[in-house]
Amino acid sequence: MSIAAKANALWEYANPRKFLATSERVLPFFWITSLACICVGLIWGFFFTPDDYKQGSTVKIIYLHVPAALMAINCWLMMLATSLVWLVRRHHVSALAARAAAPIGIVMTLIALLTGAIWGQPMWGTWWAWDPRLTSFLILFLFYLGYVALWEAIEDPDTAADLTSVLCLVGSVFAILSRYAVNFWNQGLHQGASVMRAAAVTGTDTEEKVSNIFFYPLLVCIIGFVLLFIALVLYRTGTEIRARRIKALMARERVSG
Amino acid sequence: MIPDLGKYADAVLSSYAVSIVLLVALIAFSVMRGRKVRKDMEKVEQRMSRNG
Amino acid sequence: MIALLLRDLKLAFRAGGGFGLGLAFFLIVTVMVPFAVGPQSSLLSTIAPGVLWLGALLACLLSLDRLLALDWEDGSLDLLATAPLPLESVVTIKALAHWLTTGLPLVLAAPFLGVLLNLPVPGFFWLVISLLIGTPAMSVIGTFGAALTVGLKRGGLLLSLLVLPLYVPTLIFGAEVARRGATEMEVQTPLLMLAGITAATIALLPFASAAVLRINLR
Amino acid sequence: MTLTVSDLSITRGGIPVLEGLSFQLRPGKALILRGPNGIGKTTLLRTLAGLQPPLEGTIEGAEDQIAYAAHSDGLKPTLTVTENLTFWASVFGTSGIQSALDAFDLNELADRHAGNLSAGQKRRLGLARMLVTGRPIWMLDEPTVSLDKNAVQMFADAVRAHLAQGGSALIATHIDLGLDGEVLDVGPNKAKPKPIDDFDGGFL
Repeated sequence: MSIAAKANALWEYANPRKFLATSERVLPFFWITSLACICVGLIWGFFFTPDDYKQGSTVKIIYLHVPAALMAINCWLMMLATSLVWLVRRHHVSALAARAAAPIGIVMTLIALLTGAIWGQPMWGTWWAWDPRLTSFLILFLFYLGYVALWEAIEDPDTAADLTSVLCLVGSVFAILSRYAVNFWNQGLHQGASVMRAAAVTGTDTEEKVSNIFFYPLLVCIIGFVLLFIALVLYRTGTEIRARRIKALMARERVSG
Repeated sequence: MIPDLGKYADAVLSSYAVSIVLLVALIAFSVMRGRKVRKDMEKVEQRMSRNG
Repeated sequence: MIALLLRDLKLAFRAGGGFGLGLAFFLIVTVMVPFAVGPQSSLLSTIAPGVLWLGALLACLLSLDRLLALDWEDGSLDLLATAPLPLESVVTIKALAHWLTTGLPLVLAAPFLGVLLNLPVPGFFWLVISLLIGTPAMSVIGTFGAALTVGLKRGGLLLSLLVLPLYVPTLIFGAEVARRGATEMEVQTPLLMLAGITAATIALLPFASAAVLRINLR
Repeated sequence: MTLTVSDLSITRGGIPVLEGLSFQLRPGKALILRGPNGIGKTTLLRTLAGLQPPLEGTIEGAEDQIAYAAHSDGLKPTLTVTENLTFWASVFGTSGIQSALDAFDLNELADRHAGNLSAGQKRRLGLARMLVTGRPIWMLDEPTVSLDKNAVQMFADAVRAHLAQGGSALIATHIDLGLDGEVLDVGPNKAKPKPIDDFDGGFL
């Protein structure tokens, strides 16, 4: 199959019926693998990794903190992408996927913030510090809240999809601006995002690395969170599609009845 | 069973508890709403097909 | 276009137009601060730039829900949208009128309120400059929020929830300029960032506001 | 300028409400829209005015020709009659509100605040606003609501004067105004729902 044909085939899933049928088929796989990965990763990390010489046993928190933080940001990126698809191609499934993803993003942001605070208490000696990274996540959390509130407030589903999509675009720009602003405003305590850095993986960066022994279970956890995110988005998008169909059917009943 | 977490046991255990509770709540809430909406849709569809 | 601006200004200044409400709110918030944190002048002078910036921001926010809602209710927006005037200009003019009736008075009042809060002498100049540069961005961003929520019955609270996160960069850089100015530190970097954000929002955001307004008028 | 609508379908809140609508509106004529509440008369007017996109079909001759008035009259109570009219005249780039003041007998009220006018006077001002836009096609949505018998007569006269000058009007109303033109009963053009097992149709 040529690339163009493949791309065309991808758009087929914008058909709600096809989306529902396909997601129903693949969902069990995602549920099972995601839960398996998270269980394996967390048990491995919790029971079978040593304590860090500096952070002690609190290092075990990264198996939750880092994947949740990654998903919190990637969830917003996914919403941005699906919002663009909705604005350009008018596929309802795309807009509904963005709506379905937002609460997942809220929970992920909340996990990242809470585990961060719990970790910060013994490490920095305070529950909360106005560190740029923490502050950015707090701002991201506010953006999520506004986005969800706007969806809830508007009755007409197409108008809601349009307005939230524009808000998502504008919000993304301002979220990035806020990130820079916050960085400038306070240089911060938080260590750099060392996990994904090549130096950390190869172990050459001795200063801020997450060494291999912690990295592999963390990787399993990240994969698990990604799979869980996919499963939740597919499942919740299905729910949104059905809710939207109920609304359309009821409206039609009113018009004809 | 539980490894020695030293003086940070509270921090580690509470962050695991908080995260797992939040994740389970998210999944449970999603599934509950999903089931309900699915049932509602079937009801509405049946009513529509009966009434033409 | 000038006609629209003049009409909005006239409406604001006539009875019931709401001009001065933001100013009064700014005054009251500033007066309440010492009651909340205590009257020590050293503490007050430290927090003065931030408090004044926050007060100005909230006063700005207060008047946003009237920005488009009145024209929406009486159907003026429908006729404006079918007029030869592009909707992008309409929202820009609306933002300008909001700035002239709310933002500019706040800028002019800020130094007097600075006296109440013991703002250090070198801070006055930079407070006015930072507000002068920052408040237009607040009006433009606020217009976007007002356009988003214009058709909603309980839009007021939602409007704040949507607009406040968008105010974060402006607040951070603006208050930073005022704070650094008050302590006689270098202000160039945050000032440039503040000016950049204001310029970019004025140039780009009206397109988003107009698009959103069109969707809401459907 | 003739407004030609062919095979128009329109939606409200994503649901098709009217289908296969075709008509013409010639200069000097009025077209009265009639039909039960909620059938989509307002949606039709808004679509013709270009405020929302049609689902299917074409609209010709509407571009920059239409002055649309919703249920509300778009007047600012704290501005005077003259100020209200001058504003709309300059927004639409027309000059001189004197003819509008003359046409609707508003000269004596010119300096009164719009908020102090009676309902009938307000309605006349609302129509004068239509006139200063300089647009030939008026679209009026339930313009006689809250008007007494006399005021309705005055309103009908005003529209008649507009028609006599080569303008046209599309009016959604329930009462007979005795205008020169046709009545379009939109009831028969009501959209029929698509079969419900057509999943995507339910999304449109």
